[in-house]
Amino acid sequence: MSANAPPMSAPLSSAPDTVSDRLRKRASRHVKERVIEFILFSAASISVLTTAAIVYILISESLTLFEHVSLWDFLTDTQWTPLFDDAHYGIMVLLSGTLTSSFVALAVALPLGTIIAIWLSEFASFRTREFAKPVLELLGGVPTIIYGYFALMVVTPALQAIWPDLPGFSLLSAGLVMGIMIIPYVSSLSEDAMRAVPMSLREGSYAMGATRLQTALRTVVPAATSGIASAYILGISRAVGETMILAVAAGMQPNLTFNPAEPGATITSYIVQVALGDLPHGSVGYQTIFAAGLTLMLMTLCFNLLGYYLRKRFREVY
Amino acid sequence: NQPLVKIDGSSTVFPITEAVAEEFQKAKKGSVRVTVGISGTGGGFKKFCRGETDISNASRPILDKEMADCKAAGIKYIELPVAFDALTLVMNPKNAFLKQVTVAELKTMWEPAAQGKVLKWNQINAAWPDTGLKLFGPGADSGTFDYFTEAVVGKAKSSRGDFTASEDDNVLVQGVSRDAGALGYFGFAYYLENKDKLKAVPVVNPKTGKAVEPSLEAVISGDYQPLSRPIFIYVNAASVDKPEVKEFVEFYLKNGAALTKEVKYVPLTDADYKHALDNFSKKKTGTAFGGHSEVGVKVSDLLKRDPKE
Amino acid sequence: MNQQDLQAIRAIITRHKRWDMLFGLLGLLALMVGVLTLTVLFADMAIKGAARIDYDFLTNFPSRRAGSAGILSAWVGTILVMLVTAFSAVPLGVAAGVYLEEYAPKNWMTDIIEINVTNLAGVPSIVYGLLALGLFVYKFGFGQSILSAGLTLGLLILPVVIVATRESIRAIPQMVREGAYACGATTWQTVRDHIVPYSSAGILTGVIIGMARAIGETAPIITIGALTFIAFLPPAPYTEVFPFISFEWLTAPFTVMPIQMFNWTSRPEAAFQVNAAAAGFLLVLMTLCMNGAAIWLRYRLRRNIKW
Amino acid sequence: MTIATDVRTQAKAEVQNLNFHYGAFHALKGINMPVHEKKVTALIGPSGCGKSTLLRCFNRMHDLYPGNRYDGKILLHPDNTNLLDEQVDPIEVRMRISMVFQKPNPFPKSIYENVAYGLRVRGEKRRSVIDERVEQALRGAALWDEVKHRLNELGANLSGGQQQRLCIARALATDPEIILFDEPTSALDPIATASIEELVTELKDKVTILIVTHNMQQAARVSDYTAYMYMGELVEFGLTDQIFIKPQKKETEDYITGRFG
Amino acid sequence: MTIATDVRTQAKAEVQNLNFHYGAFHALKGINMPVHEKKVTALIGPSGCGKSTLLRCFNRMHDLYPGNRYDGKILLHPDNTNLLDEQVDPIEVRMRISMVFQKPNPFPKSIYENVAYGLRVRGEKRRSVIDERVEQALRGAALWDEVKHRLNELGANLSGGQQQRLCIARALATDPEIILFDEPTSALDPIATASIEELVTELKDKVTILIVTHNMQQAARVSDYTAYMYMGELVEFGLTDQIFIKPQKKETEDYITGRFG
Ligand SMILES: Nc1ncnc2c1ncn2[C@@H]1O[C@H](COP(=O)(O)OP(=O)(O)OP(=O)(O)O)[C@@H](O)[C@H]1O
Ligand SMILES: Nc1ncnc2c1ncn2[C@@H]1O[C@H](COP(=O)(O)OP(=O)(O)OP(=O)(O)O)[C@@H](O)[C@H]1O
Ligand SMILES: [Mg+2]
Ligand SMILES: [Mg+2]
Ligand SMILES: O=P([O-])([O-])[O-]
Repeated sequence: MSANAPPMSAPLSSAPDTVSDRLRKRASRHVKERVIEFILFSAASISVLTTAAIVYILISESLTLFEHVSLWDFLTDTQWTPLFDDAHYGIMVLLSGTLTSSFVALAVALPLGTIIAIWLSEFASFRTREFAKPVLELLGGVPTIIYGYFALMVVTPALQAIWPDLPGFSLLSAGLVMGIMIIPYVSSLSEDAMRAVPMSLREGSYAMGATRLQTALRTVVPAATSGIASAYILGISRAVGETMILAVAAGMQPNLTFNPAEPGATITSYIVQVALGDLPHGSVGYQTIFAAGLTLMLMTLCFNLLGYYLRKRFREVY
Repeated sequence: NQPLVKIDGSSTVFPITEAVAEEFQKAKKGSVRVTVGISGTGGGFKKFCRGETDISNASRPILDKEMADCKAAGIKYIELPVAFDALTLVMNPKNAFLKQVTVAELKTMWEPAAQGKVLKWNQINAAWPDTGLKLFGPGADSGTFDYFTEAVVGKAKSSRGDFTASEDDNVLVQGVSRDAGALGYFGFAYYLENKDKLKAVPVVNPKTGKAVEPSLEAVISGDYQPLSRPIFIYVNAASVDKPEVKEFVEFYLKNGAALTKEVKYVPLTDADYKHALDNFSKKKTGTAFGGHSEVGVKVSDLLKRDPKE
Repeated sequence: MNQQDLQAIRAIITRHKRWDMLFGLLGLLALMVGVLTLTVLFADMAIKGAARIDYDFLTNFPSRRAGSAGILSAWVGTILVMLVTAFSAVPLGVAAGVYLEEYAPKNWMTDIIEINVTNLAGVPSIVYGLLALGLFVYKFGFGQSILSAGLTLGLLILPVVIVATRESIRAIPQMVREGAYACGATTWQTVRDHIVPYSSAGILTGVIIGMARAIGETAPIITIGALTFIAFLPPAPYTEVFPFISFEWLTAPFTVMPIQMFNWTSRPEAAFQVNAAAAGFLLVLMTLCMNGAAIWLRYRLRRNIKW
Repeated sequence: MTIATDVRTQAKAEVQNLNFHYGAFHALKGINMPVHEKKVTALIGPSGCGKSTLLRCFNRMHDLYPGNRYDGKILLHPDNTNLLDEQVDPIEVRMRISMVFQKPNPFPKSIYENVAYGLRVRGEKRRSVIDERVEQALRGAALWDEVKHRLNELGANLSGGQQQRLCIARALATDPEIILFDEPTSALDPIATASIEELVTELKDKVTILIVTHNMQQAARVSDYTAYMYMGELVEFGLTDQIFIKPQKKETEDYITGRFG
Repeated sequence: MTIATDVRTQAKAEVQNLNFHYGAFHALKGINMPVHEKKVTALIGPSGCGKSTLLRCFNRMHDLYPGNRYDGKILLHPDNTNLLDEQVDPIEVRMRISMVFQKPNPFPKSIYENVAYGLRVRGEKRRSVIDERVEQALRGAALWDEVKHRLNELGANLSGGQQQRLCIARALATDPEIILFDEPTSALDPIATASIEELVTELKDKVTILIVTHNMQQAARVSDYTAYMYMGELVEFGLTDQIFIKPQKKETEDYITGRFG
């Protein structure tokens, strides 16, 4: 605006927004805006730095381990006894425990979570939903150590009553409890995704004479696929990363097995075991927890990238 | 700024040191603060040798590597035995056949070669039945595990891997009490508290050939061998110049007997405590061991040895 | 439509409605699995631990005697750690969320940040423990302090806060934004005067839910090596003399509720198990209250904002 | 409302003394009007007057939301079923009366599956029957030639006008007795609008049509009968030509000549 | 477009050869037209023809979204600033040109703060100045008497028509040179619509007004000049009376007489 522009109106001459004044402000305003944007950007970058730091720490500590242990052994050995005199470093053993317990947990959490999500979003009344959802979310808020003892003291004996051969520690009972803990992660997110399906699609389906279940299964669920997939991925991440329940109830026995009725050790329970224990920092045994952590991180990273890809690929087209 | 005594290390020694810390802080009316961490004997020494802590709890003597670390950092230490820990072998109360066990039998059960092979009781002793053997023990990263393997298999950390390992001894109690074919080991205190759920297995003393059940008396008299061991605190010699640390250690050794019993560990003899106090006031630095643990030593002998750094 | 067709249609409808009924029951059943577990869990702890909860339990330090042991240092520690967690995660998370929603251009950089945030939300908490051990405890030399623990949990809930911030910002109608810009506001003025105030309810809810999760975390705290007997309180945050405010407590040793509980559960005496149940009960009660507060806030504040 | 009585004999449906409440809000007030068989009836009136509300009574769409209350009757001939009767299953009503919405809302499925949806919902499984009915419906919606080679593509990939015709095909596929249109062209561009209007005119040979529009020109172009509503009441009903050329009420005239609204 | 040149001297703003692209979509094609000072100019045309797009060029609203491209000029007189120039700060443009949206969008703040917002953004802190300007703006928007005793209530508690007048007050408070209205009454009931129309007519004594409407009757009632747009092009511009009585182009006539659209 040129400097000789007429004042806009009488009372304005006292106001700060005369033309030249505005121009002056503009320069400083832009500096301020830039600085603020930079600060906010830095905050956003912290999340990237965190990942970088995690990866750096895990890799650098693991690298020292791999000076002693060949990567081949790490991947193929069928025993995991890094702290023993006769040390073996077969991550497969921990991986099998992790996968088996996660499988049990997901076999509980995914179907139940999905059914609950459909029920809450399509069948329950508004009041029921508003009440049931937070109550369910509490399941995810209970400290997991409490679940661990619940699995050991309540669930295992209950299972043994039905099935006397079940050992006192098993991936099964830890997995079952873990599954219940994960339900709200699956159901809440899936329900959100289903809620987000526009009412117009539902109306379209009902207008064709569909029942609730038909509308839910034929229209709402397919339309919410990508959201449901994210919920599943988060559920999987939680299952793979869960620690205390397994440390308490699964038996901490490095055991290359895919049988849930056996005791087993998982990557996470191994890490917390060592962290609780007696190992000198910097020892080979100590570095194994970072290698185990790295394996875990890579696993969850794969799941999350898969989830990201799925979301991009199947982004809801309403 | 309130004076602070920093202690870290063994989970085995923790209950005793905790009790002492509690009483000491009460006696000092809160003018001194004491922290007692649990990061295991090894973790404790790591911090100790970096000068981060004043006192380290240890359920085994300091090892060569740790001695070298301390030396490199210029840390001198006073080694003080404070109590006994009796590793107790336990079985399910339903187990009727197991009357005693020898070290050789234990070795057959626990040695690495047994992994995946020795799965029935009768594979160890033909007199025992053909039922499944389920083993329970502390995690492979604990001092208790180290000592047990050394005493039984003959080499520290040498063990089969297919047993249920837990850092949490209550988890082991649960395991053994639920499985008729179970055998496990852990600290004496856990056995005393769970006598209703578990039975102790008498262990044959290799020197006398007699089966001995774990008890206060048997440990103090030295009959319960080889599974009883002394446990220690290591005091940073430089920290002794701090009055609160000096006072704390003296308090520890003077009240050790009563407090140890209260937390269900086995105390040393009064003479041994006196001797330890004496060593402390003379600032005898170094270890009476050669950088490795020994099975079956007497505390009174230890205290007489000339410590080396 | 003739009668015959009508009959056929009615038959189909009856058949389909049966499935509807069945699924209705199935859903209720599934929900009950969750709700009943929660009830049993809670009741179990309440029955075991309730007798132990009294004034002394809250004001005593831990002790080797189960009967006189209390959780004073634990709950004070928990509150202080949560303070650090909140003060680290909230500004960072909100700033990051605002950046991603209101500033970020669509390019590979923001794509990376975006993937990264979702990924971080799925990283197991124990891995955060490993990070904190390497970074805060050793690299930065914070030791096993309130600061280390608070920052660890802060990082842990950072993705939760970011996601909550973004969600509630997205719920602000575009027309409010356009209204502000049309008044001549800059991006920052729009953010400061509108975006943040209007999304604060959602952000707060997210923060509380994140904190409710952090408050019960055991594994990462154990991993940084903070399993400790503490029978004293950290230094007070204020001083008699200038500048009246002290940050010494940040570097103080500490214990927190789940750690105290974990410590007790691994004791031989049965009486400690009762203490553990009591502490667990209080801990769940705390998370319950936080979740309850979140729900209430969500409800209350949502009602106050009308678009 | 003399006309209404005159033509009762040819009526496909008849609204009798209909009142409707959204919770406490009285949205429709004593509506009486016929819907003539195989004719197009247009509902016009200013925004918020209750056009959509009335339309959605015909397929009990309001049942989906809590707190809504019907009062009165909508009789469907020839069997004289009262659509609003609590005894009558809304699903049955919706199977007999199809609807096309304001914004095209194809399901996120293939074109084929979109049209087949109603048949599948009815439990039809025979592929040949479905194939035939899908083609028939798409032809009826004047879409067949444009999509016959891409039946497996997503419905959302079509243009707005094509999507709306897809929705019409979907509604046609189940041979409804009445089709309801709620401002079917208001989200479309003029060209697409013209094609839909043409389609509606063609469809009335086969099916009874009720259409809501805010565009008076549109009403004039496509409908045979027009109902003018205002504030939840039916002000005037009659032959479209008559309503547009010499409305009987002052309000109707004001609205149609643009003096108001 | 002879009229455009004739009146250039009285023009407050002038659109010169304006093209606008939403990414790859060419939404405005070579628009030329004046905006007369202290007059109401209406933009009419069928849905999707680019009315809103053109209006939003005047306050650079499109800058908020990525991928949009301006081409050509909008000159603002008397200083001849090209609003679309990259050198010109969009914030400066928006400080000179206010906008009122289709759906009333008061901020979820008090009535007072809603009106004061523009001043606060400009850094005004003096309470007395703000008080005075808020009252003046609310009077200008014919809302003062209704709200003077409840200035601290939430803006959202007002009725739809009041809310829209509040948004007008917000736009007025900063003494803009032009006010843009984008279908300001399409979300309102007839009574509120009438009051807004009246207000627009009054406001033109003080400020230049550009208004988009889909309602031709409204355009006829409130505007002095009318621009008829179709498919991104300006078909005809002229005095409203002239456009409505004898449009020069066949398309315009078809649209206005309802034969199309
Ligand atoms: N779900 C609802 N709850 C309460 N009131 C409603 C609801 N839906 C509509 N209304 C009200 O009912 C009245 C009639 O609404 P309806 O949607 O039928 O109007 P319409 O004539 O279709 O208008 P338009 O041309 O804007 O679509 C309006 O005043 C509206 O505010
Ligand atoms: N963000 C966008 N991206 C791409 N195309 C757009 C966008 N916004 C609008 N369009 C397209 O630009 C054209 C003009 O849109 P505009 O909103 O200006 O129409 P309008 O005349 O205001 O119509 P209406 O009366 O429906 O508001 C339309 O074809 C529309 O589809
Ligand atoms: Mg409508
Ligand atoms: Mg528009
Ligand atoms: O903690 P430990 O006593 O097993 O070293």
